Amino acid sequence: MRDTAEKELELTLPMVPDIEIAAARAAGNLARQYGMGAEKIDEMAHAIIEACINAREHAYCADKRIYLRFIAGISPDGRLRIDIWISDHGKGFDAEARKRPRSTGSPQRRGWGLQIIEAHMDEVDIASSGEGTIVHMVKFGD
Amino acid sequence: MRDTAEKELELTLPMVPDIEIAAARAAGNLARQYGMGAEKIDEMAHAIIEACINAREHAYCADKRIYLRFIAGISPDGRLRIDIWISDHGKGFDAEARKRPRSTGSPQRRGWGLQIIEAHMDEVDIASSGEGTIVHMVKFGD
Amino acid sequence: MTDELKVSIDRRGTEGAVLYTRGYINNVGGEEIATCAYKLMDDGVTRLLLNLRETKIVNSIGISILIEIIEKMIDKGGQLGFCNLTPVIEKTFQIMGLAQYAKIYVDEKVAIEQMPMP
Amino acid sequence: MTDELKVSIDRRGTEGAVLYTRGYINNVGGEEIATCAYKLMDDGVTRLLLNLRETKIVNSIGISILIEIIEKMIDKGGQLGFCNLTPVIEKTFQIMGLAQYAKIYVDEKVAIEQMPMP
Ligand SMILES: Nc1ncnc2c1ncn2[C@@H]1O[C@H](COP(=O)(O)OP(=O)(O)O)[C@@H](O)[C@H]1O
Ligand SMILES: Nc1ncnc2c1ncn2[C@@H]1O[C@H](COP(=O)(O)OP(=O)(O)O)[C@@H](O)[C@H]1O
Repeated sequence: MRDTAEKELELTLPMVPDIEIAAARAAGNLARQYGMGAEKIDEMAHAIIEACINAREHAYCADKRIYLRFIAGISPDGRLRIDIWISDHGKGFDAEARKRPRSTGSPQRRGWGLQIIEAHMDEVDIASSGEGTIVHMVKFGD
Repeated sequence: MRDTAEKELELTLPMVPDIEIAAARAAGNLARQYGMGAEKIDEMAHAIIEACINAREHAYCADKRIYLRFIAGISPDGRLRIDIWISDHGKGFDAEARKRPRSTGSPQRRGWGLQIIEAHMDEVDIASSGEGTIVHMVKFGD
Repeated sequence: MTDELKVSIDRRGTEGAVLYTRGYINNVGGEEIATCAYKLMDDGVTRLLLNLRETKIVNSIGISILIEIIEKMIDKGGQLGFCNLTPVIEKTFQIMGLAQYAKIYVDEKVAIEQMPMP
Repeated sequence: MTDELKVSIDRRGTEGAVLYTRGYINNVGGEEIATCAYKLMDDGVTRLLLNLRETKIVNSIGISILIEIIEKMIDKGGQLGFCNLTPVIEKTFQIMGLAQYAKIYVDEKVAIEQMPMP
């Protein structure tokens, strides 16, 4: 691993259109430095994009900011591990109720963001309350 | 003025392509909330864009981040005042030497960013050292 | 960061068309694809292939607009197919159930073979 | 955030062309304009008007590429003009000295009158 300055990345992004791309690129750059493969980076990017869009679309927060934190580390089994926190100071939601799995391909058009996040990441947990939402997700390398 | 949450905005942006647009949009949203006119917002946007590009192109910083801070306030003469700080933790440069005014339209192709910043903002001061660069600039409303 | 969607169209035969995309399929990009697709359908296109070879990023809002296009095409009795999806985009399509309504082909050659354009 | 540059071209007469831009003129956008402009110049265009009516944002790197285009056009004995600039883009052009080498017109009508396209 490199020096600590590269291990951790904190960003505070404005809720402007397409800001999710900046978030995904920043995480991708970090993961690439540590040798994560292109397809895993791409999956992680798509999960980050959905989480950022949820913050922008649903949080209704006064500060209009998305807080991101990425940490690159090595898991006990020797694999690269990228931890990602995507937070907003918005109104929150009932994350447990949303977690009930829906059958793949049921005909709803919207409402797939959380399932996409789950599918592309190795671990996901969401803490949400009236103070805001924190989506914590983990992606492992090979 | 609105509540304090809206008066101040701090962002930490990754140095990815076109991130300057996100910075300019965020500042524009803040200034618009406080009634700054479209043309002044546009001038401010173009100055922010040049300062962010300089940080990305010239700073060569390890952390690959641009730090922004915007504050909206009222100046003693009653005008809206937007203060902007754009900082990087890069290698710095001799800002005083760069300040020597060049004649408008001398034939160089590059090297106009700082002059564009000066022209579009009401006040600009740059503090730069081996630890990084802070560009502080001010735009007044009517 | 800019990765704005660009669309180009290639008419094939009297009822076929291939629509090529480049860039990010978000809400704006999805709407752009929909505008083009509906125009083609109004012009009599019943076999529409979306070749996403230069699209590397999608989001669920953009894909939801693609689902609308598929539904309209099915209503009209036509067929819509996709080709040249990245593995992650194909996985996203599976999750969102697009694979139930629209065929996904490896590349354009295979698509045209399996979805002939009269 | 995406505001990627799009260019469209309208040939006028045998030696004229209007190039319309939409979106952000940064390094990538500037290069795209340059590619189109050089192609037109190779095709014999000597009067080129850049109509920036749908461009609201530029940066100094993008503009520096426009200066290169102007220089190449002058070398060839041709003329390059701009029209439909926002006030801030016009001011930026003044600072960077483009106004010395290229004419800036209010709109396309005035431009075509003052820079006839044979
Ligand atoms: N950050 C958030 N803040 C508030 N509500 C959220 C947040 N993220 C998700 N939600 C809620 O969870 C629902 C499901 O989200 P998702 O699966 O991404 O689908 P969609 O965004 O298409 O509705 C949203 O409609 C919203 O009500
Ligand atoms: N944030 C920065 N960090 C380091 N050097 C900088 C920074 N901003 C400006 N400079 C220096 O000042 C010079 C002039 O900048 P500028 O007027 O914007 O023109 P250009 O970026 O086209 O060179 C740059 O070439 C660079 O050497």
